Amino acid sequence: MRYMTAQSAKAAATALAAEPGLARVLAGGTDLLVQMKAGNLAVDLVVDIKKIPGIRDITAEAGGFRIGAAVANAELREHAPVCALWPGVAEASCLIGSTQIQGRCTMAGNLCNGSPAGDAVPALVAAGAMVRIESPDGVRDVAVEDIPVGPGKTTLKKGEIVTSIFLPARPARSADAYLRFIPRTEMDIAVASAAVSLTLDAAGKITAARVALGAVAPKVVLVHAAAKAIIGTTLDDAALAALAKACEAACNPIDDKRGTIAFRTSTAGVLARRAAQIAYTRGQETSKAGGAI
Amino acid sequence: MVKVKLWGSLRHWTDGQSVVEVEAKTFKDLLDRLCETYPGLAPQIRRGVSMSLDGVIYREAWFQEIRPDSEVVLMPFMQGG
Amino acid sequence: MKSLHISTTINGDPVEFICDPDEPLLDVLRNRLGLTGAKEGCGTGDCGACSVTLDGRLVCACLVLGAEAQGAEISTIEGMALGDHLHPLQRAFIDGAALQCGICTPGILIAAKALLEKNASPSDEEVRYWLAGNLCRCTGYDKIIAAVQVAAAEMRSA
Amino acid sequence: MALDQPKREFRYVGTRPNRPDGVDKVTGRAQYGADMTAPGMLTGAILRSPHPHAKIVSIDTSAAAAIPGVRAVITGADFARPDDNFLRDVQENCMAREKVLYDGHAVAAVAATSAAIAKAALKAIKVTYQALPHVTDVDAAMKPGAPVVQAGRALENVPGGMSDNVTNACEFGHGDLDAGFAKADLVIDRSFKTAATHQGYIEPHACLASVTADGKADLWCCTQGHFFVRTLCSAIMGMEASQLRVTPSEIGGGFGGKTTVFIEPVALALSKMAGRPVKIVMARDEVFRATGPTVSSSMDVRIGMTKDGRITAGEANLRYSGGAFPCGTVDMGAQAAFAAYDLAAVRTYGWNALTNRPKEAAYRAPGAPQAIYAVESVVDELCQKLGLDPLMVRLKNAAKKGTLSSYGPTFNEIGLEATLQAAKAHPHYTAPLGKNQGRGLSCGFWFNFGGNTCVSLNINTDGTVGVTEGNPDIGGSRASISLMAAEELGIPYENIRTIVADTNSLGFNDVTDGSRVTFAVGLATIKAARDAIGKMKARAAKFWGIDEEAVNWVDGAAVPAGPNAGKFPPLSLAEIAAVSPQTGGPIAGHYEVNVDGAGVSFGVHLVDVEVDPETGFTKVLRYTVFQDAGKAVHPDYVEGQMQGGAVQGIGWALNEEYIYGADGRLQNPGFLDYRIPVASDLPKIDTVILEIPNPGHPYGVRGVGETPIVPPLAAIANAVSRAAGVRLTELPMSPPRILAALKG
Repeated sequence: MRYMTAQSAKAAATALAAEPGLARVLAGGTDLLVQMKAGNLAVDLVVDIKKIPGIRDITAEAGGFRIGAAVANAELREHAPVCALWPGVAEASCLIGSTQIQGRCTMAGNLCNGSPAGDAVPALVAAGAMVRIESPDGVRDVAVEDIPVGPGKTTLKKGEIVTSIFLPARPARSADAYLRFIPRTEMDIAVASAAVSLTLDAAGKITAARVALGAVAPKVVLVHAAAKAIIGTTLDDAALAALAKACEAACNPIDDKRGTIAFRTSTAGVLARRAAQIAYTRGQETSKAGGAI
Repeated sequence: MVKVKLWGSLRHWTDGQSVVEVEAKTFKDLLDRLCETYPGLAPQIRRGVSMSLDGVIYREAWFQEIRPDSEVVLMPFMQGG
Repeated sequence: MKSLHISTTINGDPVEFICDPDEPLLDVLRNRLGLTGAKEGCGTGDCGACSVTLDGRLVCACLVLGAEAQGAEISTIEGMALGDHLHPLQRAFIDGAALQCGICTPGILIAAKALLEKNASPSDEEVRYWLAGNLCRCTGYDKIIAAVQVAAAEMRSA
Repeated sequence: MALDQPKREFRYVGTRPNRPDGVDKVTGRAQYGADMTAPGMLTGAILRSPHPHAKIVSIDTSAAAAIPGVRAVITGADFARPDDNFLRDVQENCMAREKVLYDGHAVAAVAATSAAIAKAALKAIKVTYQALPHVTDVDAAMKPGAPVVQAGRALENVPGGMSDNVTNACEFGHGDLDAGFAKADLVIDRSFKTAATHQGYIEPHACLASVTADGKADLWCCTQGHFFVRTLCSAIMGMEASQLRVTPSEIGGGFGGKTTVFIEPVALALSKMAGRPVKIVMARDEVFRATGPTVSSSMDVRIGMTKDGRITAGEANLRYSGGAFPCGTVDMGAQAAFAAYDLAAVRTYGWNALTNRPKEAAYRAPGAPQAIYAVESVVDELCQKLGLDPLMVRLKNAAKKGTLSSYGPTFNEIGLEATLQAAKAHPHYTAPLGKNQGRGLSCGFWFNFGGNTCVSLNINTDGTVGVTEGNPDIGGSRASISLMAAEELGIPYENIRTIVADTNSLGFNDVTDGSRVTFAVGLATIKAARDAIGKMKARAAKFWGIDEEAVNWVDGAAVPAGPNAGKFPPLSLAEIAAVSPQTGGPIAGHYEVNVDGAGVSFGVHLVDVEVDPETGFTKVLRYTVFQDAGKAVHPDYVEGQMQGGAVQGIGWALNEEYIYGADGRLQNPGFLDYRIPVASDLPKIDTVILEIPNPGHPYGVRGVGETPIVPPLAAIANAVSRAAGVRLTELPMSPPRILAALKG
């Protein structure tokens, strides 16, 4: 195996594209090193992107924030404006692994890992986040939900690297929330998860919503029917029940050591309901506080 | 004579008796007499048995004296973690 | 596999070493530098016994490549006491019997120190969540949480 | 053994001084198994079977041996086959011969100049397997026609006509069951299952072996018992015990799992072949796949009770599997199952069946947690259905002095009633509960042992004392032993240093197990101190020119026994020690004994939980442990045992399990999916120590280490069942299982 430190995104992408063997990007390394240790990956080239200028920065952009691909989640958690604007994304990112893992892991890595159970991904999908991808050919922006394909698989092509994730601006009275189910209180992979992002009008009616589920299908799913079930409502009991039902219907999970099909399906509905309530309350609070930041 | 209480699965080799009487002054005597009188008990005794003597468990103490009125109970050899 | 030559700083001391490109920092510390205070309990970031700080961030040394130490500042348990003067956390752990076998102790001390540097007055719950990545199988965590609080109080009043 | 009235007034025992190994352990200086190195050391690595059950057709190691840097390659054929069944099982578990018996079973090993080369060499070993049908479930293994793991291993106590996998059977109890059940107003008959769990010590097994050309060997390893390691390794390697010196490292947890060998004979064999020191350190997945989990179990329990809460009869059928090798743990479970009760009619039957799982290793009170979980669950359900207070029912039926125990003997002084009374009086028992919350209670029991023990106590000329003992310190025992020496000698704790010596320095010491160390090593230390005191008194007598009998030992000094003995100022230990060269030479005390008289120990645990009715998630809200310690020598470490044991039990109850796929492979060999409790899962674990002296120890000490893991399984199960409104009968009570039960 060779290890290289890239000084620019272009250099990283070029090296990755040129490598005839198996090449991997190293950002936080919290998945990559585990897989290497397990002998699952015989990697020929590791490209460390952390030295690329700007890739560890969080920058304000068009009312939203651009999060560099190598920003560790612990750094994200300490960035108050991001946490205020997208609390659900922040809380999802902060759930990945332990404090030690937080010091290294990145949202971009969580996404590129391709796991349907990655905590950051449902929240990013619900947020409508955009991913910036660079390759020797140039730069393109893609919606987060278009990156994962299935377990361990993404639409990223050889020589393409994610350089940042963009969290957009949002209207007043908007908020998001993320919940996952794990058997312990920490240190587990999500058995099921749900992210809800929504916007309220002055009367407390939901005017826009996005609902995404994790660990209940081969990839994170954006559940349009679930959003539809709550848009136009004040999140009353009927809306919540319809939301849970729509989420259950969108599940296509597996039975494995972490959970059963029945458990995952039922829990996804419960979590979506609870996340929606949290997001709704947050939306009302931002309204009281005088709108979004 | 000492009355020795056996655990259930040993009854198979003592004609169904759960209490047997042997002449023994020590733990070693007891084991020897049991093996002689009930040869079917020998494999278990070779693997190891403990003896409860008036409520105190002895694991290997051959020379432990037994009084005729003592409560003597045979138990499997104790192991722990 | 071509070895790499790395220059780094460990516990304030300049250190140079060679390592394989795929060699975890933990192996470098333990096998090449004789710093065996960081322990390998799992090698996969699940137990926290190899906790060190890298440029001030708490990390698992098993999930960092030795190569990444180039130009970085690393702190390990061996650097926690100043000479024969134990850190308040170290003293609190001894005084409060916060260890039994002690294999998780170096990692927990490093993690707790990182916590108290960020939050001088954590609640018990905050300590428990911060340390969730540091497995201890002996103590049931009770005396560990108490010892961290004792040290925190002492450090606040210092 | 003379049973003196235990001492009850103490000066040092019962205080909480700092442990002697504390600074080493908080500064990273303490050396554990993997921290040892030797000049010219090679790295050993082990190839493990991916099959749960297969015939080894051939092993071709030639390609591996040809790799530059590879210095030794061995397989099962490199070990002589021991005649003794027990030894043969230990050896075959370290390295397979004709068959592999579980996923992870070792088949070959290499020693190489680097870890990377060793890894490459393992890949180059070609093993041809012929897969065989496998069985991992205990009930399936007991069915006629099940795949046979090993044939011909049944003991003489197994009735004919059972599956070849059944290796032993046992029966305990007394009284007329039918008559007892006939007297009951309610009889409940339930079946239970418990998963195999792992001890989960954070330190993987590690050892460093050095065999020289003249046949001498040194072995450094993390173990609970280096003398037993020497016994096993010297027998397996065909060495004389005197030629093999075993030195224990600091040990990073064991809980029973480090009472045998896994890698030590392999390292010795590799070192012998390579002519260089060889270190083997297990990876975490190897620890899970190839070292000791507990038995898995399937159990039926039937108990009858009258309307006023008297238990009229109890019966249990226990089916345990200790993995691929015969295992007697079910004997212990069958004896312990009903130990907390005073019963007129009780019967327990036990069976052990072979399965394609790793060989069981002891884990804190082996066999007891499972059986007592089942019994205590049924008792709780009877209380619920009869509308009775579960604590009052336990008190009403509690075993006490004079009770004919369920396993045969009549109890002496035991602390169960006092422990239950303490629980009853505690505010926890009457604290209000909220919605979806439940309170669980369970009793627990363990026998505790003594065993072979040898201690030396050296009086230094400066008046300090070195205690040399032979049991690895797994949770602060060096501090407790120093305290007992201080108490007996009458000198400060700080003047004593206790060390754990290698196998050449002392006579045989049994393993650190059976909650024996503070009890047995403490007893031997007290007696060794008395031996030294006798010698110091003799020196004083000579100094004063009086009879030895006329000298007493008071507060760390020799004093004349009375006015008739003469009028001399006291001679302190330091004063006697200072002139010891002039008065006859060094002074040391010794004691060697196979200790009996360990007092049994009872505990009662109380727990409150809240169950999320929508997800089945259980949160432990409050936990209190009540336990009889006889005498708490160092209360911090007694509390630590109680808290640590309780939390291991909580893990067992809620989330820990060995999960096997249909392919017979272990699916969760790591801390990610083998879920031991993390700090944020838990509330504070409160402890109440009772001290009902054990007449078998000079200070009344009882072992405390094992009992605390026994009650949590049922305590949590009872709390969850009450919170959820549905009885859970399978461990772990993972959220999917609870949710499924809630949904009926």
